[in-house]
Amino acid sequence: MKAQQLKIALRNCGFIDPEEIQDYIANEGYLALASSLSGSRQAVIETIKKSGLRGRGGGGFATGLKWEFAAKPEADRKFVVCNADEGDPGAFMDRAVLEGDPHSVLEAMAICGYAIGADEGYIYIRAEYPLAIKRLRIAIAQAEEAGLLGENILNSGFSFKIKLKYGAGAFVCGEETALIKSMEGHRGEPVSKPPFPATKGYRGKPTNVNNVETFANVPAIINRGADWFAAIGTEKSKGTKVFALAGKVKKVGLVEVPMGTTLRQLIYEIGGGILGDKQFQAVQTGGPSGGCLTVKHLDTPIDYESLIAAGSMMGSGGMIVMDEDDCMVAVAQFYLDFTMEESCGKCVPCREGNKALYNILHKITHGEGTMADIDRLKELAVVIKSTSLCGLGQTAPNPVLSTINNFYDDYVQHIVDKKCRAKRCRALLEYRVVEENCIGCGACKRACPADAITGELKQKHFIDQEKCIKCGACHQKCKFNAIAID
Amino acid sequence: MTNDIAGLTKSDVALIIGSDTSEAHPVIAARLKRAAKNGMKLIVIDPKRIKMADYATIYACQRPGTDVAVLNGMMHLIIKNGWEDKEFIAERVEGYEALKAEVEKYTPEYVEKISGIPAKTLEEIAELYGKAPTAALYYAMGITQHTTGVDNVKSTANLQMLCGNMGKVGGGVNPLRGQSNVQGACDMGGLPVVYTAYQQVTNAEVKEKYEKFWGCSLNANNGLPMTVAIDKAYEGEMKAFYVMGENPMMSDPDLHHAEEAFKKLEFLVVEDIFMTETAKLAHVILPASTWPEKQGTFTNTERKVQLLEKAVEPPGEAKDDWEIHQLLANKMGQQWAYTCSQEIFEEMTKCTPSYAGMSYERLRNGYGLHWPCPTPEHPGTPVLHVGRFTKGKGTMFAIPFKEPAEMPDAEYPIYLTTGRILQHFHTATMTRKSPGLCNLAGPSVMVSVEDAETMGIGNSAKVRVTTRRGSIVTNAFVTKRIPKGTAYVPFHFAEAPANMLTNNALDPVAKIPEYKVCACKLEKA
Amino acid sequence: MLVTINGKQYEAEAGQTILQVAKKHGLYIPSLCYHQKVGVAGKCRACVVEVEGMRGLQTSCSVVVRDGMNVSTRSEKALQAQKLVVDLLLSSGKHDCLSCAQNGKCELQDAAYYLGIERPTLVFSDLEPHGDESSEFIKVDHNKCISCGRCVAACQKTVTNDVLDFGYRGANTEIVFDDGKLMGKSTCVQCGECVQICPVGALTEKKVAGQARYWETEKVKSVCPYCGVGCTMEIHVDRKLNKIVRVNGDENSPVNEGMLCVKGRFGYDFVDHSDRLTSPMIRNDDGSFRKASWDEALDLVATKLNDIKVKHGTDKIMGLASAKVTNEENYTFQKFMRTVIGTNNIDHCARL
Amino acid sequence: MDKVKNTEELKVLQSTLRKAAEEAASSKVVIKIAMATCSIASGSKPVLDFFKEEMPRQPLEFIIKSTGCTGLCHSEPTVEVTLPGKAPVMFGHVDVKKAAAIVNDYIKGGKPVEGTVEVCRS
Amino acid sequence: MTCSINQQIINEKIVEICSEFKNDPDELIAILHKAQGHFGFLPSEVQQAVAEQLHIPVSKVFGVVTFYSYFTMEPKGKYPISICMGTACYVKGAEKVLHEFESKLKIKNGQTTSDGRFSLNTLRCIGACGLAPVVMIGEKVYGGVKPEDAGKIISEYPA
Repeated sequence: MKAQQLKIALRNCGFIDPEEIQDYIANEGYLALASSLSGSRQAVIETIKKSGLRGRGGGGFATGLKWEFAAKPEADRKFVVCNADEGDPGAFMDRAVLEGDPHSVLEAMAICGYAIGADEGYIYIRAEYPLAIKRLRIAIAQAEEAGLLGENILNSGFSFKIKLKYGAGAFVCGEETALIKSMEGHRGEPVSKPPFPATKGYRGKPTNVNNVETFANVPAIINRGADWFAAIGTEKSKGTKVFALAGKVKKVGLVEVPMGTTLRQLIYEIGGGILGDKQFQAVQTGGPSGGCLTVKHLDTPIDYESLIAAGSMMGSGGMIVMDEDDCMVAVAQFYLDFTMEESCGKCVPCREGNKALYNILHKITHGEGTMADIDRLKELAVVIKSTSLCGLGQTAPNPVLSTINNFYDDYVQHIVDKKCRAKRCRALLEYRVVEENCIGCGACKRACPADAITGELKQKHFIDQEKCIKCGACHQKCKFNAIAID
Repeated sequence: MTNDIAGLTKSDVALIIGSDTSEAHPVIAARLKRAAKNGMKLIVIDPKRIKMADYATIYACQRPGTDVAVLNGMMHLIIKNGWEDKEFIAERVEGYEALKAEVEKYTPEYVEKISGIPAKTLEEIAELYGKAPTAALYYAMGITQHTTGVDNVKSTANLQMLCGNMGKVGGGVNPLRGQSNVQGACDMGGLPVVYTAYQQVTNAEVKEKYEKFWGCSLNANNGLPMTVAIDKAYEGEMKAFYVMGENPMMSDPDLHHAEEAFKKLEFLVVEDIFMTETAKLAHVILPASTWPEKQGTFTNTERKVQLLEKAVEPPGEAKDDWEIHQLLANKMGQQWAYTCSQEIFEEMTKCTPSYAGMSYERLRNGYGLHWPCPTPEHPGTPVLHVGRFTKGKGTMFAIPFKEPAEMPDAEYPIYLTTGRILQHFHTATMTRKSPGLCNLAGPSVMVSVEDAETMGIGNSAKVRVTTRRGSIVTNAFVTKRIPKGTAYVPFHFAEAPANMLTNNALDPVAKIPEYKVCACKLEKA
Repeated sequence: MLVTINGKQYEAEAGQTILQVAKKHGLYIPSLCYHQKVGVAGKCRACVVEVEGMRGLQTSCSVVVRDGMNVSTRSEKALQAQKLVVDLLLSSGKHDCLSCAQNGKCELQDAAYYLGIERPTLVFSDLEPHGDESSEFIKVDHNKCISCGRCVAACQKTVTNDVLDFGYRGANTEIVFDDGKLMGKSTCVQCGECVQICPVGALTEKKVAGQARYWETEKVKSVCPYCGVGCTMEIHVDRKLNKIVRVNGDENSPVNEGMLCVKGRFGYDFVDHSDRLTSPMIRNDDGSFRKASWDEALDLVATKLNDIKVKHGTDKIMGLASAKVTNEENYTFQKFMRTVIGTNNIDHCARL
Repeated sequence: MDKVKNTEELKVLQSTLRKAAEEAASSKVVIKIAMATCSIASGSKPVLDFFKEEMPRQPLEFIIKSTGCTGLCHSEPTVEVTLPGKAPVMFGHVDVKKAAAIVNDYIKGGKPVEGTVEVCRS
Repeated sequence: MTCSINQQIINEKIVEICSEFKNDPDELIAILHKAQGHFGFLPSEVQQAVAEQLHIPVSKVFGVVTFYSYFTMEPKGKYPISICMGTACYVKGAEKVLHEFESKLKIKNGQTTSDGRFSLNTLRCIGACGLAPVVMIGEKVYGGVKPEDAGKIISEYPA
């Protein structure tokens, strides 16, 4: 049977008008809040625990347990925080939910507030999402007007307010302690846990942080029951997961599938296969914290544990498909460039270690690597993972390790043969004149910024490899397919 | 200080009045700022918006010389609202009724008229201070260097007794003393009316004790304070001065007057480390050693005696001051035979009750001892007046507000106030021999943005500051921290000496000059 | 409670961290960001150890000991991690130990030595010189900075001057003064707390360059000669040259907790200034001064004072004691005035 | 919108709204245009404007809604049309020209238009 | 907008913005967003004014401004061009698109053209991966951009 999508978190996305609260209410909206308020706080937590919902932001921590931790301590103030600082390159699930169904998140936050004993909620959202911000603002105003947020909701005695806080472009703020720092107006530097936010979070008070997709699941779970939800998915990973399917796949898009669906089903059945029917090479999951999986992993069921066993991770749901034209060493370098830029700089292994990894990868993609560098990469990666302060550093080397494990030959080729099979590493390319095609028009010679091309008009031209800076200008200019890239 | 430095973070509220703490006492300032960051409430009252104000819960800008009015105003509100410590007043204090009657008329509105502090601000200050479980008060020369210096000091004590802030950790009246061993110099009897540990020279019993201890007969009359002695010298009545490690030709008020006085002396001996402005007038100069060149003790602002060890040899023939005193005494017929400072210390502890329990060994084995430390087992006394005042009951004084001796007028419309800056120390004898410190800060007059505009000057412009006594030209430092109508000149710089300008009007009791207020005019130079 | 470290049992107190217990018993664990004064930062990660029953490596500066805890600071895994972290710091900076003022007192050097790192093994591209010598007394070398954050914490939490913070991020993270100004142009008051607490040679005193190094100086305890706070200090002396090389605040002093101000820390140059008075001087009739022997000068003083005493009376002589000399010297001075001259005319500038 | 005072009121409101939506679906043409960031970036705004301008000219009762992301990034801009009593049909890569075809051929004529997209509903 | 903004105007605006957030230092990032929205960038004068108004060290403000990539201390071009460097865009050739913009505008990533019209920046995934590679100019998003489109896109923005 062909794999099917199953929409829980995305149940309303694309179907209702996000700027009309009536549309949401017509679709069971705020019923879950109403029914939660009529029961005990503990009952809500039990339901979430029983459902088996786990954090969709990447870590996969049991949501119900997290709520229970935050519910426990006595405090004059508590906070519910929605992490909408979606920063994984290649992931846009949260944006889609916030733009398409903002009320589901608001409702879930209120339910969480009730469960843990908080009456204030914050949504920490990327400033780069203006439309999501606009729709959230509208949704909050409408919910307040309808009395579904604010003072004494539905005459239950429970009050809950939600405010927005903006991120300002720091990936590390997806880490909950860094996010809290940022909410407090500081540099988004993580702090070591314990204490956990559940005991000491925003403004030093117990704080529960969940991401957008996690929250979006909550009203559905309350409405349809923990058992319904727990029946979906695998033994340890319940429910569905939203993925942003992107890269070299035919049907790029946002999909939601039951946990346990295989990568192959997702890429070929739902995604329609590889763009241009090229050869599948790799699929990257988990963003910069994840890894690149290969053909042999295609039948891996998508769940938290299986992905980790395969050397990657669930992450927040970015899924980038790569074909034969992608160089996996360069991809590793791309991710390291990202983590290097986005490291907060607080701890040494992440700040300097990822830069060291990047430097070695740079050497390799520029034909200056040695086989010893591969061992060095592995050694560094292991120490960075084991000594970094926060999740960002602890997972940053994953793209390197997974590409070394799964695409070892690519590394060897770059180092030993000084070649890049995918022709993505410019320094390893050789531009050569295809004599039989060259008519001696001189276009390439004029385009060459390094004066590396010689040849008289109407004569065959020649590229001096010593001088060539591999900019590709000649290749672009040539209208006769007379410049080949090796 | 009645309290110790380590305990100063233990207050709920701290009031700084008349102390530019971060400039003059930077390390205490650091601790107060830190405490303020960690939740202690800080109130700053000063004519200048000093750096400490940036860390304050409330800052109030007062007109110079109005401290009594401000403190009376606070007490007025505290009593009116019933925030005073009734139990403390009943058990430990006398003179409360008189104080209460005196402060009656210092309503916030009345105080606003005198001090310029808005009535509402004073109310906020009084409430914060009056309701605090424990509040400490810090002051420096901003309180004492007035013709009402004693009144000001007594008013601070009134306030602290009223609120029951005496004799407990985190409270106290805490004058921040300005020189490394100014406390010790006083403790050692470097004053005209007392022997060591404040034993009165006019007390026959004390005199007898010392005559026996030193084996000689002693003068039964009070001596003269410095400020008076200079006036007498000016009048030709004093004949000789022996000056050790001081530079009155920079630090005295109205320097023209002082110079005349010194020039009239028959004989002037100066014992110092540099050719100071005063040494230049001497008949004989005796070269002394300085701080790292000798062993000895300093007593700091919290009454803690600490030991200095010798680090380097003095230059040339320079000698330790005690050694010079001994040589001279012996030239004059004595048989002093100290071989080291430790022997002197041991002798001193025998006639000085508050130091009696101290020894070099004890000082070396820890970080000093707070006096009083009467016995070798006594741990020292970080906080004074616990349980009872040293003298029994604490006395409150009814103190009416008086204006400073010289007030601005049409001719001299600006308040002039003087003090220190961070990078230099006192008469700058030492700090101006440090090229680095000199590069960091030189002479200047701080003027308000408004007054600078009136004069049409900007930063670093030359400004002439003139009072009835003299005139200096220096660089303008235009700053928002100074209120309109006030100017501030640091007194460290011989080329623009603030004390050419200051008024030598004295407090009638303490004989302290009114360095903090006089009238001047500012002109573009 | 008892804690086992590297197979041996040690006494520990509740609330102590592994690092504190180790330090107390003289066991070395490389650690670069922790300082008793500014507390746990958890930044350098050089102090990682293995703890039985805990997954992965633990930072010993942050893990509080439990009774019976079994810690290994030198397991293969811990050592490998410690070594690589220190290697990263050595590799990513430019630590020219030979000319560094901190040589011999550098905590990075100590760690490298302990771990047997002879030279950095990782390649970071050539670092541009990146320093700041704009401050009067303090030299900043960003290439030696390991971003441990001690100076920042000290500036914000200890001396509370709020000048330093971290700017930028990732590998570009660096300490900044105010809004990225040069140190000398910033509101820095040059108290030097940052210099004293810097574990490496990133913040050093300009004046010590080329002078006797740490291990060559004798450390003498003293008290600051300036204001009345009485900060205790450690004077570093080059005995051979009879010269003060450096002054540090005494970290254990309850008065100043290691802090000093710009004067106390850097204003010692007057001591060996060429203008110091080195011999007694007597004024000539024309107002100039001539050098004299102690004998001659003191004879003159004794004669003059005696004469005036006899001619005008003891109370015509005034003595000025000093707030800048020791208790002992003030004592002998007032004793001199009272017993030898016979007057109570003694005062000093306490009021001035 | 008035304040919903209690759970009962919410439930009543819910069924009212649902009924209204069902009635509308059985009697009106419902047009949903995806208006998420990527839809807008692919050009959905002029398509929305076109429908808003064009539909009132038709002798039909209709509702136009803008929605969030349909997840069909590969086919944006997308437009979903539900004719009374019929299953919804999703059109992909809709530009103004194709929108005109949808109005003329599908909505008015009931004839299929090229370029529909399969949609998952749950 | 020029670099030299009158200090008084800055102070007034900052006082207004900060008081909107009750001078709460917790709201520093929101305040900086607003200030950048108003002034276009966050020069030293703005940071000083914010620090003063919130009673926090200016080093703290600077630390925050330089930490977050959204904040800039340099004025941006009239038409700020942002090239998405998210993974999806990267694998679909965003680097080449960037190079083409660089060579067409004769500036490097992070710079502004001398006439102040265009500035060029990369950013990390704007969540429009379905359209990769993506280029944003102001609020307008261009999807499926090929290197050869650069010239045409630039020409949409006249002087």
